[in-house]
Amino acid sequence: MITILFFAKYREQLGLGKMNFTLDTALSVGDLKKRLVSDGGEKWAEVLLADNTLCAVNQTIANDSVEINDGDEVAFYPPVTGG
Amino acid sequence: MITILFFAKYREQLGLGKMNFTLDTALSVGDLKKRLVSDGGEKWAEVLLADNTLCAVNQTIANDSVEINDGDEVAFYPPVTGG
Amino acid sequence: MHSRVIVQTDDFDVAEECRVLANSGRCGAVTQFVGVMRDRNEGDDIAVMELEHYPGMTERSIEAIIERASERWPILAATVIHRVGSLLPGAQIVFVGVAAMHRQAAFLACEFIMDYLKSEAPFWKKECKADGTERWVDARDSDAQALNKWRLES
Amino acid sequence: MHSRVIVQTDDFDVAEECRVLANSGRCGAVTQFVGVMRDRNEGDDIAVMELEHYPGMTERSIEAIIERASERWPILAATVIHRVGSLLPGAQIVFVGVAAMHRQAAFLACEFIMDYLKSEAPFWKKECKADGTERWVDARDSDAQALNKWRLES
Repeated sequence: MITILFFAKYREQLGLGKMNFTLDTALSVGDLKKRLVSDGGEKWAEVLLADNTLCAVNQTIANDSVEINDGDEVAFYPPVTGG
Repeated sequence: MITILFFAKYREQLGLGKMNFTLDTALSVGDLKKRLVSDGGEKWAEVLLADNTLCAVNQTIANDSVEINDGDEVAFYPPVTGG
Repeated sequence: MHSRVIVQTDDFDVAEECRVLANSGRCGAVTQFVGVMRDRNEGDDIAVMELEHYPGMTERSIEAIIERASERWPILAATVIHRVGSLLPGAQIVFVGVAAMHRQAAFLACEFIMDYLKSEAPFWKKECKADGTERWVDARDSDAQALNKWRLES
Repeated sequence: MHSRVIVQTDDFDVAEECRVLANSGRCGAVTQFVGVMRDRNEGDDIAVMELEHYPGMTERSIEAIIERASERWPILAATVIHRVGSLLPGAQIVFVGVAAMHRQAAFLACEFIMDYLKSEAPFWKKECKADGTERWVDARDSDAQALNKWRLES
């Protein structure tokens, strides 16, 4: 099982800040996005397939090819605007 | 009459922070230095003729050619070291 | 090199942070940046700003930025404090302070940390306009461009 | 553009100065530099530092430096406080604070003012070493060189 987090605008768009997801097989970040979009539909595609969506695996920025392992924390978030 | 000020190391070297000087004729900064050195001797030459001695006339940096007028405030000081 | 990274809802005391930094051994220069909430953005009056962050990753990413700064310039200590939650116009949002023996390292490291914090640290701002509507603040191209000066020099 | 230039023997409160600067209309960024007295210089332990200035001209020259900074960058306010008299190691010597809408102007103007203050404002430091001997501090080449970056850009 992995934990998936959504922040800021994405949290509001999906109405969801945190979810658990059971890994039945090894997945890359790109694979995970496709799975979530195929399960969730249009609203999820808007969030996960946007050009500027960022992903972190275990709190480190990750691109689509990064492998996800059981127990990982995966986060999706829009470009940051702190400071 | 003009007022002449000396600061920091120069004040200590001359043992003098402030003096009055009567202008009998128009003088440039360079002329004034020569007059003070001819009146005061070696110790004054060391202060006034050093390469890095700075001069201000009425609180504005002045080179040797600047004209001094009656009532002016003239200051001689070493390179600054504030901050 | 000593670093402190804090994310909190409370305000911070710039004088106290300055004292801590100035006490770093052999410190001769402290440079500090404070980001302040403005009451207008993109032509609108802003009543409140909500700041959200990613607990854990935020602190890690700022620590990593400070570490990179300390590899480029001889700094003695760095402190970053970033507020989250609801902020009103005029509020202090972020503090970046750097102590060094000499001023140039302190200036460059402080600006470097602030520039990378803007582009990498996971914080997000939502503005509540005076008319009651809300909007998430968009990332600015100028913040991405601010990083170019550090790349060219390296 | 609002400027404040103060020469005083008393210490200053960085938090209070930051508050004043942050209150400048539309301020989004405050950059502050604090110079701190170090307990060693050129290999010697320093017990006390005496700071002398040229009353009147000091304030005028700093005002002129701030004016030049405000012609180069869009700044809202600048404060310079410089202490004189006897200072002990660890003491705050000088404060330069700049408020601007955006951070880059605040950083550049703050560093510019500090660099020119070092080279132009009539202050002089005398160090009293731990062994009781005194010496006037010499001007440093690195401070003169620090001005080059501003000349090249103009």
